[in-house]
Amino acid sequence: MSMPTTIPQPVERENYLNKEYGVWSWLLTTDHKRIALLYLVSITFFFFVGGFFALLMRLELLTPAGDLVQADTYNKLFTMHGMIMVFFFLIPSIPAVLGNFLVPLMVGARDLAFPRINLLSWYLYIIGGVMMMHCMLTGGVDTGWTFYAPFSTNFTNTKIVEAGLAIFVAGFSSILTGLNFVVTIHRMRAPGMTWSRLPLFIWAHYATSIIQLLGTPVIAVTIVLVAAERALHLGIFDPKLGGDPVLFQHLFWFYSHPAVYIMILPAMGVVTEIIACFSRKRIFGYSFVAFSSIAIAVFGFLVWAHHMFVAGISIYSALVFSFLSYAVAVPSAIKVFNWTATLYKGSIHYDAPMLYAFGFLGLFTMGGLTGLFLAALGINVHVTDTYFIVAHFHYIMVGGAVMGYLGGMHFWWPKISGRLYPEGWARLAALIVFIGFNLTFFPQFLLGYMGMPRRYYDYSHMPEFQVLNVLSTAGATVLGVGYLLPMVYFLWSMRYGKPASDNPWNAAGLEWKTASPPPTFNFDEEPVVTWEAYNYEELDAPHKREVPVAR
Amino acid sequence: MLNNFPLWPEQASTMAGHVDALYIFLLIVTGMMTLLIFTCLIFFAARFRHRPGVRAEQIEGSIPLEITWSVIPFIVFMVIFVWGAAVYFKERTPPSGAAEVYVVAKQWMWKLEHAEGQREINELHVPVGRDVKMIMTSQDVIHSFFVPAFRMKQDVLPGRYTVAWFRATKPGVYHLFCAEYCGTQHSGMVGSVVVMQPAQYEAWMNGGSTGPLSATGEKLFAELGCSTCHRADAQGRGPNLQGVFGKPVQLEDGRTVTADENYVRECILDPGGKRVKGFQPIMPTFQGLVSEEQLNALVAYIKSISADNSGAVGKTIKATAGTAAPSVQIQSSTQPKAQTNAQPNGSQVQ
Amino acid sequence: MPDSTLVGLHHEEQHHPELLHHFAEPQQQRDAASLGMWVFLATEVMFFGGLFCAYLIYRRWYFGDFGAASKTLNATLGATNTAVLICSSLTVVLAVWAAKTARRTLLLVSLGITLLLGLAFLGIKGVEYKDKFVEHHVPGASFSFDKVPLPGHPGQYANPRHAQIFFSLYFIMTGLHALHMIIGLGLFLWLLIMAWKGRFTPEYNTPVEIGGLYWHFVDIIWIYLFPLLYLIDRHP
Amino acid sequence: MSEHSKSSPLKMYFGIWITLLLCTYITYKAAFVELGQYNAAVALGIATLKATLVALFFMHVWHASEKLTKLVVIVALFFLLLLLGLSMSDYATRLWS
Ligand code: HEA
Ligand code: HEA
Ligand code: HEC
Ligand code: CUA
Ligand SMILES: [Cu+2]
Repeated sequence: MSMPTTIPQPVERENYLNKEYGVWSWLLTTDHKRIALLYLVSITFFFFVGGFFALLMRLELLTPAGDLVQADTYNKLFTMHGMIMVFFFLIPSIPAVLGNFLVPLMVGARDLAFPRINLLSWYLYIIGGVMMMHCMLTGGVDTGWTFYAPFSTNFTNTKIVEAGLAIFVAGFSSILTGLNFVVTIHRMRAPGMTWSRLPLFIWAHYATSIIQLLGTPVIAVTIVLVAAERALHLGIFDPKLGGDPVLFQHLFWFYSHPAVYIMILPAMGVVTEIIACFSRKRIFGYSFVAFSSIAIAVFGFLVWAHHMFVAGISIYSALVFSFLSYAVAVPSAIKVFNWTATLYKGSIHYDAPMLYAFGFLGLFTMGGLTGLFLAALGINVHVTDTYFIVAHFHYIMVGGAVMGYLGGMHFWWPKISGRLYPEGWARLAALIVFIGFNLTFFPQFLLGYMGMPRRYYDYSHMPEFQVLNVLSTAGATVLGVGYLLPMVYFLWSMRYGKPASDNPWNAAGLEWKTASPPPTFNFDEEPVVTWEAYNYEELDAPHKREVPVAR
Repeated sequence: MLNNFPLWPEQASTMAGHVDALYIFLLIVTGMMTLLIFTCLIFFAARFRHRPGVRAEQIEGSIPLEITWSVIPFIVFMVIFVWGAAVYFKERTPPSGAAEVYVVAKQWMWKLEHAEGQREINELHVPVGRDVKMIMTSQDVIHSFFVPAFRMKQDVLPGRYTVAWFRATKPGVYHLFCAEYCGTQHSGMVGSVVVMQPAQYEAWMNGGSTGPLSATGEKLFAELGCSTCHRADAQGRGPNLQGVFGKPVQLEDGRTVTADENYVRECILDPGGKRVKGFQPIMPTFQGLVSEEQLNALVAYIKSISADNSGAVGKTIKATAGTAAPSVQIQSSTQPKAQTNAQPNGSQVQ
Repeated sequence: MPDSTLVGLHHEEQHHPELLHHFAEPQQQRDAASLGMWVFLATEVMFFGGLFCAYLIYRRWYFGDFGAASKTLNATLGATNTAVLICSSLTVVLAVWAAKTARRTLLLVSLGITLLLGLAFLGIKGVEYKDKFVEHHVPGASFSFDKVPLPGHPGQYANPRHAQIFFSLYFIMTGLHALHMIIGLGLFLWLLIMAWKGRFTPEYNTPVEIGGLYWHFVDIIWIYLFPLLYLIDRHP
Repeated sequence: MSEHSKSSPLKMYFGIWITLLLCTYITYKAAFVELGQYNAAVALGIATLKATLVALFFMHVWHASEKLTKLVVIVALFFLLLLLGLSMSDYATRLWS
């Protein structure tokens, strides 16, 4: 945890990194920027844990027979992979790291509205994470990340209650982050920073916060019900006692569908900033992009039962949910078209963040369009619970959200660390990730339509699935390398990277108007905003980049 | 044509064509969309790459464009939605007169029982060209009955029946998967559906049976004492069950429900829940006293005594041979031969 | 729980009663705190919303059994508890007013009575729980609900399994409500101590105000729990 | 919150309090009267009335607070109704055929 404190600071200017040293100055900090770094370290840890499980799964699936791990182990692997990646990596990733760092900077505030709650939120996350790790090391859980009853309540003998509690606690961390953002965006904007001047990153986080606030409590209480049913033998979901296991699915997806927009909306916000900066343009259709974020957040709550089309719900209800699923796709379409239109007549630079943004555009579009397949009732019946689903959501979550996250990390790295990352390596990594990604997950679409069910550790009855699985596993290793690279050169650049100027990209946005890294209270004097967002006509192209290309 | 394409699942049911048609339509539409977007991206990226001295042109946005690219996708979405819904309703409404197979799923096997009484494990034999309706329930957790070649999938829930149907079009052996995660051996809960020519099927059928399921049910009906109350002469303390199935039933609380499989099941397990108008609530609950298989037999029996004058009710495969699939002829005696070696779970192999 | 963190926030405020470093002016700070509380209450609505959802579905399915089970609750105690909470809401609103108008005695007395009423609520709830325990109406191995007549259907008995669902929901819903009460009591005890020390002034009383919001919210939840759980099918 | 109403609000507070107690009494009594399906409607109607009174007057949504507070309340209720309504839509139509 004390890792970032070891960065030597050749720049004498006092900033949030060099103001104080020592473990406690980090663990008890209320500075949103330091908390963001605490989150960065912790979610990176969980990402690699989750990724490690993914690699083990892919290795198991290399051959049809179940030869590397036992069935039990495999079931725990995908469960822990799903839970960790969703609840401990992707949901906190952009909001808690980049959002935490940037929301106050972008709205021109000195900190988030409730700095202590912000710190508490990190501690809750860590408590949840430690419980999750403990649960994992002492046996794990084997229900899949979806916890379906009655398997989870009455049949499995793994540590459901503990895992549930871990997610419950992490959920509160997420709620508190959302609460802080909403209040900050409403109450802490700098003079002149009207709603229509907010960066779209802020709009995206505002929409995300709505979901965090209104969705998360429902999964919290659902987990309480599962834990109570399990521990106290109550009858709520157990059909033997007259309960309805499908009710569990309703409650679970009421959160977990909107949760997928918690994962994608912030990435959309990041990509919007990057596209504007690297095509040196105001974003096309600002207000449409802004309101489509809100629309996604609201409509996102209306579609949850599209995960339950074959679960035994009423077919009329299925009809409604299918229709609504298409309604939520419209605002996503609006965003994609506006991003594309922004490039038109731009002056486009191909720095690493932009490469990631391009990757995001392509992969999110593909993932989203396959979502349309799933929302079509007739097709869903065939492909649900197959690898088609696995491919769909990895395209959006890994291809979309993680790409967006990496793009954002590169874009704001100079601001966060005060150093430049090595541009050449970064472009290479972006390329490797893109190639590895497609190699891993494209074959899974084919597998899925051919009928390979998900959560199978052994497909020896259907050896015809092997070729595609081998491709996928090969891709996963490439992908792993692609993810390790940024990790390495970011660390490297903290010591050896060239010092960054305050605004190395010549980007618009308040965060670039303060020092890199920013001082503890963000701005030396309170900013007063008199210009519109994305005023790129007033900004020159990035200075002849003095970014060293590592050779 | 598609069946020779190695990356395409086999088409072996009437639904497969419908699903694939929609899928191909979607592939084309989304393919075109992808192409359009990628072309724009690449073209813009190349055409408008940064050149020294050339500045970006600031464009605010355009309401007509925004409307265009919200409304057109929405219209396309609606086409997909309606088409998808149409296919789904076909998938979800079993045709009347389908042959019936009772499925009991448990960790980690499929137990299947034909209305004629054949029992199988992890293997289902059906004739080509016949509508088959699966009446499914689970003994423990949620499973899902998935036959990719039929493009058919339905979750199987504990505590109630779910229904699915198919009509096989091509003889062969097809994968049967459990698609809903159900515990350790989820991936071992696989089997096959054997689609046979009618004549072969007939031979297989005669291979062994304990008699039709409804006969088992009839026996149970007497053994469990149902017949003491439910008598055929309307003299019993309970309603006469003849002709009840498939008909609307007037309930005590004023509602009217259709007597389907789930209704009968509920009547047996939870007689207090939906009470028939005009009767005393004296029927005891059989919860815990009958197994899922026995329940199926009872349901099949109650169905069979309603079958004579109602075309809407499922019949045994033989009884429907003429009506459901005129193109297929099956000659057989109406009574399957009773076999002595009928183990309850011996799966039958040709 | 977030509630305790709001407490943390107040700590900060005491050390610099005027203003926290990152706010521009006291009004901004007050507005932020109040908005924060309201937003938090919105999440609480959804938290209980999941329970209400489950409750409504089962109540619709098993109306008779739920009615029978509901009849075994003590509606008089339930009504008394409702009245107790309503009285405490009055004292809370008085406390807020007293803090704003610098009426120290009224503030202390109101906070004190609120605490007492809260305790009384929990006490009565405890009595009810005890009764349920004695009657074997607590779900689990010793649960028994044999031969309980169905309301409105002479000669018929409720299905014990469905009644058990009612009691499961009853205990979870009232239990979580009671947990909120306990947190509220802690909050108000702290407010009482601060008020005793004279921390609250007409300029600075946000903690009393947002503590009050929380208390009223918990009251509203009970206002719904009472008819839903106790009064399903009471008439003879 | 910065309410500067000149007259003391005490009268109103006590008035609301009495109303709430009365309502409680009425629900309690009404539950024992046979009203058929209206029993539930009456009970929930009164509960909603009470909750509204508490929110509007004790929590000051009516008077002092600004639009944003009202918005938060409305949004919370809206999403609650979505949860209840859309899940009921499944249960209410399961038996259709
Ligand atoms: C970040 C995560 C994320 C996102 C954003 C989405 C977005 C969407 N998802 Fe996805 N989804 C998941 C993550 C995500 N999903 C996960 C994790 C699961 C599985 C969970 C599990 O079971 O474990 C899942 C499962 C899932 C299912 C259930 C499958 C099943 O189990 O049976 C469905 C069904 O409708 C679905 C649909 C959609 C749709 C319609 C969208 C839409 O929002 C997509 C909208 C975007 C576009 C449509 C692309 C851009 C639009 C255009 C370019 C317009 C032009 C197009 C035309 C004119 C055709 N998803
Ligand atoms: C944010 C979410 C997220 C992310 C980022 C990922 C990332 C990946 N996922 Fe995951 N996945 C899910 C969310 C996610 N997944 C979910 C929700 C499920 C469903 C679970 C369920 O069914 O319940 C799932 C399920 C799932 C399956 C299906 C399992 C099954 O149904 O049987 C597979 C199979 O290929 C898979 C693969 C991968 C791969 C290869 C990656 C790769 O992108 C990972 C790449 C990263 C690395 C490879 C790490 C690099 C690290 C190293 C190289 C270091 C090596 C290790 C040490 C130092 C110890 N995932
Ligand atoms: C003690 C008498 C009694 C016995 C034994 C009994 N029943 Fe009943 N049954 C009734 C009565 C009375 C009703 C009508 C009231 C009701 O629905 O509860 C009924 C209703 C039914 C119905 C619904 C009939 C309709 O018209 O919709 C079915 C189906 C049924 N019973 C099946 C069975 C089966 C199967 C068994 C044996 C396993 C059985 N019953 C044993 C008395 C009995
Ligand atoms: Cu049975 Cu999976
Ligand atoms: Cu979804």
